[in-house]
Parts: sequence; C-alpha cells; structure tokens
Amino acid sequence: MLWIDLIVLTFVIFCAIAAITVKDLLATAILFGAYSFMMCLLWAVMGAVDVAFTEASVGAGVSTVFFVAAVFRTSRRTKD
Amino acid sequence: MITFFLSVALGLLFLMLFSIYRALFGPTVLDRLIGVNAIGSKTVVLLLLIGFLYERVDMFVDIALAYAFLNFIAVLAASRYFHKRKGLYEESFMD
Amino acid sequence: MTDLLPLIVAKYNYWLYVILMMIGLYAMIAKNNLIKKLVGMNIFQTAIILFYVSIGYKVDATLPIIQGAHGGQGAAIQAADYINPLPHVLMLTAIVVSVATFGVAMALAVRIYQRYQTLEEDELRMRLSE
Amino acid sequence: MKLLGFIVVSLAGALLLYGTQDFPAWGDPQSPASVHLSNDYIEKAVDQTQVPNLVTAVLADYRGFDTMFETAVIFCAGLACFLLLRDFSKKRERYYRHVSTGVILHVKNQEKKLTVGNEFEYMDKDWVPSDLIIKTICRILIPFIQIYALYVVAHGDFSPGGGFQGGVIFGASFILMAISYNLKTLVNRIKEKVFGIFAAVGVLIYVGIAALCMPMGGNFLDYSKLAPLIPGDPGHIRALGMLGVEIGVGIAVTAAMAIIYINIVSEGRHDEGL
Amino acid sequence: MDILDILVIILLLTGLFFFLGGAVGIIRMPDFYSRLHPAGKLDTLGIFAMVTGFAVYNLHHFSIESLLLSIKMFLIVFFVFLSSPTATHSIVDAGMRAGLRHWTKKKRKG
Amino acid sequence: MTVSNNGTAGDPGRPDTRFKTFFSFLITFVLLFLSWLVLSGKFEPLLLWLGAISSFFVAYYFYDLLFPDLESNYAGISFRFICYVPWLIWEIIKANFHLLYLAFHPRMKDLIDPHIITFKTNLKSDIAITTLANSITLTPGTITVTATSDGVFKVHAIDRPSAEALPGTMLEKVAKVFGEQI
Repeated sequence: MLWIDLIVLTFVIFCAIAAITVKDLLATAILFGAYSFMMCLLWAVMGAVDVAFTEASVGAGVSTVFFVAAVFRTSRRTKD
Repeated sequence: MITFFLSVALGLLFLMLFSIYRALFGPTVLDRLIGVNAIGSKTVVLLLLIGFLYERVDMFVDIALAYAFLNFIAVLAASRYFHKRKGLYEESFMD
Repeated sequence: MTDLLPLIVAKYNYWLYVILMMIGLYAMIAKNNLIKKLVGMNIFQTAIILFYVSIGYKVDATLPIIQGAHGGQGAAIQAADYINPLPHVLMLTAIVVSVATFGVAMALAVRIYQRYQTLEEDELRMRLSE
Repeated sequence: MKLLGFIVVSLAGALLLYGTQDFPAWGDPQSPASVHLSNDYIEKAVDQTQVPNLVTAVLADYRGFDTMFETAVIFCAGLACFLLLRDFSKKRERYYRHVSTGVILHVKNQEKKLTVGNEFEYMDKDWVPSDLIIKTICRILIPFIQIYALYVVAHGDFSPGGGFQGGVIFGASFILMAISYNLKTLVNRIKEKVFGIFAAVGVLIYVGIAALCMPMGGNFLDYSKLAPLIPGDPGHIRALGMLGVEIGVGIAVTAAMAIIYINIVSEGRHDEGL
Repeated sequence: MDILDILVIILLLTGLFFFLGGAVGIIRMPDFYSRLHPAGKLDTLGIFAMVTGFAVYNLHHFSIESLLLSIKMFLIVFFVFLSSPTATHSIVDAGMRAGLRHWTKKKRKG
Repeated sequence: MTVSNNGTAGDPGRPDTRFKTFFSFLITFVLLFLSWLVLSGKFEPLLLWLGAISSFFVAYYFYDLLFPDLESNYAGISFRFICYVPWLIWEIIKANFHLLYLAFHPRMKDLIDPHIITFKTNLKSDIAITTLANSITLTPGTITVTATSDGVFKVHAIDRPSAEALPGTMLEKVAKVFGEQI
C-alpha cells in the first residue's frame, strides 16, 4: 500500500510539471486531466473514498470538459 | 493472495509509466490523449485492486464505474475539439 | 542506512506536497498566460488537499464507513480502526468549491478573450494602458 | 519575473521543507489531527445518526451549515457564469442547411427568416455533421449514466457518494448529450429557465428542510425534530433528513454544472458548442 | 490455494500481459494511428480479463450480495466495451480531420 | 432513424404512436429499474421506492433515447445479439494475439503497413452500423475512421492480413443479428 502511494506521488509531480511547462493549452487540459486521475488514485490509496469519488467525477470529468470548452472559445496558443 | 494483488498493482503502476511517457512527451496533442486514455483504463483496474487490498471492494466499484464514464466524456470532449477546429501542428511540440 | 528509509517513508508525502505546492505557486507567479495561472492555482489547491488527507491517514485502519452497522448495532467502534473522516469532509467541500471557482474563472477568461483578444498578461496590460 | 518567482518559490519551499520535520509521521494513529474531535465523530456517529458512512454523517449533519453554504457557492457560480457571459443580442448572421442536397445558405439579413422544418435546418458557423457512432453509443449510454447518478445520490448513506458526486455525474450526462448531438439539442430539450429554476430549487430544498426544523421545535438543521412529519422509525429520521438534503444538493449541482458548461462553450449565445 | 485462486491468478496475469502489450505498443509504434491500435484494444481486453478475475475472486465467499457485486463489476466491463471503441474511433476521427498523415513504408524508404 | 432535433419521437397525437411511446417508456423503465437493482444490491422498501421514482423520472424524460424506433423486433435482436457477443469476444481474443505479436516483434516496422481501406455495405439502421463499426474497432488491427449512415466504412488497418479479413464474416453476422440484407 505504501509503495503504491510513493510511486503515484512521483507520477503526480511529473504530471504537474508537464502541465505547466507544455506550450499548448489543449495539451495542458489533457495533462491536467491525467493529473486529476493520479490524484484520485492517491486518495483512494489513502482511504479517502469520498474524496476520491469527488475527484474522479469533478476533476477528471467535468473540469476537463470546462477546460476544453474554454480553450475552444479562446485560443490554444501560449507563449510560455 | 494479498501479496499477489499488491505485486499486480505495482506491475500496473510500472506499465503506467509507459503511458505517462506518451502523455508527457507527445509529440502531438492526440498522442497525449492516447496516453491519458490508457492511464484511465489502468486506473479503473487499480481502483478495484486497492479495494481488494482494503478488503472493502464494494466501496470501490462505484468509483471505478464513475471513472469509466467520466474518462470517456473527457476524451470525447477533447477529441471533439478537433472536429471543429483545424490546425494540429501549431505549437504542438513540447519545448 | 537502515534508519534513512523509515525517515523518507514517514515524511515523503509531506515533502512531495511541498514540492507540488511550490510548482503551483511558481506557475501562479511566473507564468504569463491566464489559463496557466489557473492551472497553477488548481495545483496549489490539490497540494493543500493532499496535505489534509495525508494527516488523516492511519496505518492499518480501514475506510471511514462503518462495517456491518447498517440497521443493527455493531460491536463497539474503536476510533483507531477507522481513518479520520474529518479532513475528508473539509476537503470534499474544498474540491467542490474549487470546481465552482474554476468554472467562474474559465467564464472570466472567455470574457476577457472576447474583449481583448488575448490571454497573455503583458499584452493585456498593454491594451489596458492604451 | 521568472527569476524573482523562482527565488520566492525556493525560499518558501525551503521553509516549508524545514517545517516538515515537526510533522507526525505519515499514517501515525496518534497524530494531533486524529486525537481530539474526530474520535468522537467516529465512535458516536452511528449511534446518533444511523448512517454508516461517517463522511456523509459529518458532512450533512454535524457540519450542515458548511455544506449549505457550499451549495450556495455552487449556485452562485452558476449565476456568475450566467451573468458574465449570457448574450441575449440577436445574431446578425444565420446559417441554414438544405437537408436533402446539403446546400448551405448564409443569411445576413435578420428580417428574412426561413422556416425551419423538414426542408431546412439550423447550422452553426463551424458545423460538422455529428458522428453516427458517437451519437448512437451516447444515446444508449445516457439513460444508464443518469440512473447511476441517481443511485449515487440515493446511496450516499452507505457507500461513497452523495449529492455532489451524483449531481456532477448527472450534469456530465447532459454535457455528454450536448457533445454527442449538438448544443441546440440540449437547449431545446431542456430550457435554460428550467436549469435556472432547478438550481434555485435545489438550494431551497436544503434550506427548506433545515428551516422546517425550527417550527417543529428544534434548532436550524436539527433533523430529529422532523419525526412527527414522517412515518416510520423515529431513530432513522436523521438519515432521512440527510437523504433529503443530499437530493437538494444533487439538483443544485446538476443544474449549476449544466449552466456553466452551456455558457462557457457557446460564449453565452446558446447556439453552438463543442 | 484452491482452484478458484489459481483461476484468478491466471486471469490477472493474462490481463497484465495484455496491458504490457498495450504499453509496449504505445511506446514502440511509429505513428499516431498505429499507436491507437494497442492503446485502444489491448487495454480493453486487459480490463476484461482482470475484472473477470476480480469477479471470480469476489465469489469466493458465495452469497447473494457478492453475486450482485460481481454483476456490478461486469457492468464496468460492459460500459468499457461500449465506450472504449467509441473513444478510439473519436480520437482517430479527430486525427483524420486535423489532417495528420499516417505513416507508410514508402515514406521511410524514399 | 435518429432522434429528431426537437426531441419528440413522432407525433404524439395518433393512438398507435402514443401506444408506441408508452411501450418504449415501459421498456426503458424496466431496464433502468433492473440496473438500479443490480447497482443497489439492497432490497429495502425505501431504496426500492427511490429506485422506482428515479427510473420513472429518467424514463419519462428520456424514453426516446434508448428505443427511438419501435418498428424493429427488439426481443429477437437482443437474443441474437447476446448470441453474437461470445463469438465477438473469441474473435477479439484471437486477433489480439496477432497484435501482441506485432507489438513485441523486434523488427515491427517491417511487418506493419498502415493503410486505409473503404468498403460499402447495405446496412440501414444506425444501431447495426454502430455495432459493426465498434466490432471492427474492437477487433485488433483495424479501426473504423468514419461510418456514414448510408453504410460506407473507412477503416484504418495496421497490416495487410487484418485488412483482408474485412468485411467478411463479421458483416454477415451483424446483418443476421439485425435482420438486414448484406
């Protein structure tokens, strides 16, 4: 159980760094979705099932869709 | 059996590394989407495995089911973007 | 060497939560794009949530859902057997509020883009000073 | 800015890392967070409320005020999106498509209106034919997603889930409908007013149940005083009160999610979307 | 160690093997379209095998509740089988519309 | 036939249409209630009532999503469909080993030869087209790129052998399931 936690935490850091460095906002949206997946897994490992459920529904589903919708209505380009 | 489940979970996490590589290093946005989709499908299984490790799997099935739905919706929305907007190649490479 | 592993294991969660929080803070300070700043803000939020959930975790405890208690009376409930539910409640609220703020922030970004045709901070400042 | 930000971040990070020394070890049962109040909740919640899921019990009963205002925050988020983005001005240009031939008409003059029916249909500026496979599969999936969302709302007492999660999933089913067909289908099927009313009604259900306790002789949010109104086991009344509250939260969250999505994706014009 | 446990172990290892194939395929395939082949389908079959294993393991202590739980797990498989090919199709359609060219042998030779 | 844009299935005025609407509502209700029972796993009166109300609610507002077209013989189709699924799964497993072989092969780039093929079928109903498209996608080696409502399929195949197998027996089986001409 402990090792799952440690490995997933490392993945989370990867996803977070990639989500803020990538130069395409749609890719940011997708990577942010992956970040939410990892977070959900982490909370399931720590036994916080309700939080994991909320993150699975909110973070992975709806907020990614909002993000894509906003990118759809603005621009994908970013300088950094 | 618990040890076996734990090793299966660690194996799945190791395999997730490949998908994360694809999600992080593109090259195109759609490749990232493939990577995230693969991460999602592994996560469904991992959630059930964690449920067995806690010996309370009935609580985790709901989360896995919701996960399967919402992963689908997110992937659909992201790919639907390209049905309406053109131009995949602009700024699609990481650095 | 044998002492180092338990130390790392005991504090690894907290270290990574600090790193995650700093990633979010850096994105909020240094990134130029408004949506990137928002992502930074969300990472910051999740880092704090991670911290709260981490301090609620107990080794060898089960989920905060009482087993076999539906309807009848179970055996006496030991607090050490169940993970602390209080951080979960607080953080559940935080996540749901975070998605609401995220939605409003996205709406604001769309509105700003309608008005100024850009989301970059320096360009926005230039337009505003004109 | 980048250098300055990096310096600030490194300093703050170093301070926080230094501070982690004093934290209890991860998973310590005797950590300060787990010795005071929460043990009370764990040991007494089932006796007092008959709800096995401690998170729901604390969320909807002990900390009911918190959740009530949180629901209000969600409602306000929907309202804010509506006020920021909604655009009632009439569109100058319209696009129509002749169904049998696929010819696209671009009408610039507002006065000339074509009747939309079997011959012509509305079209968006960046319209694409909706995909047959996605449409069919989503048509099959949507009712099941909805029943699943309602299941999650109703079983918040025994398993993870509750009003928020169920509401979000129900909202996601509407979003799926908008994605797989087009936004017009969703807006025509369920009017904007209905979503607005439902968002308000959800909050009202929560506040109503909470306020109903006062004329019955209890405090605000004291569900046990509702016992004379509802037949059945009086010990179970708190669980029933929580169920009612969760339903209110679910309705509010569903409507708010749909409002936010529709307004963002169409820039408030409610005509075209993803 | 009875027969059910062995069945579960075989199913889980099969699923893991499929997932391994998917992961290797995602890394090794030359272009976007061919990457979709392992990603979309080997993962689906991996989920199928592993969740079947879980459902069998869950039936270890047979009761009406565990039976319902196993059926519920099969609901996951059902929905994944409906949604996963649709997601794959949606992604490949997006690639086609975005104008991504597919990898061919001729291009490599010439 | 697809769901019309304004969301009403047919003209509710005529009695036979009204009966069909009611029938479609009833089937949806029963299916949803069954899935509620499976999901819930608890048989208490309160939960059963809530399930009935929820199923009624969803079925009342969204009855036209599951069964928009009641001309077809759904009982026969679902029976034949259930018979079709094991064959499909067996086919998927068989073909997956081919893809595994490709993925692990050291000289994979010589083996694969991605190309796109187009073929036309005579399938009419969109559920049949969708079933065929998703079966093609699930069978490794081939992914459906587009499937139009007049039965034209565009398929991306990863190598020659998997492309040659199309449309073949799968089309025949699907046509038999939905009672259509090949």
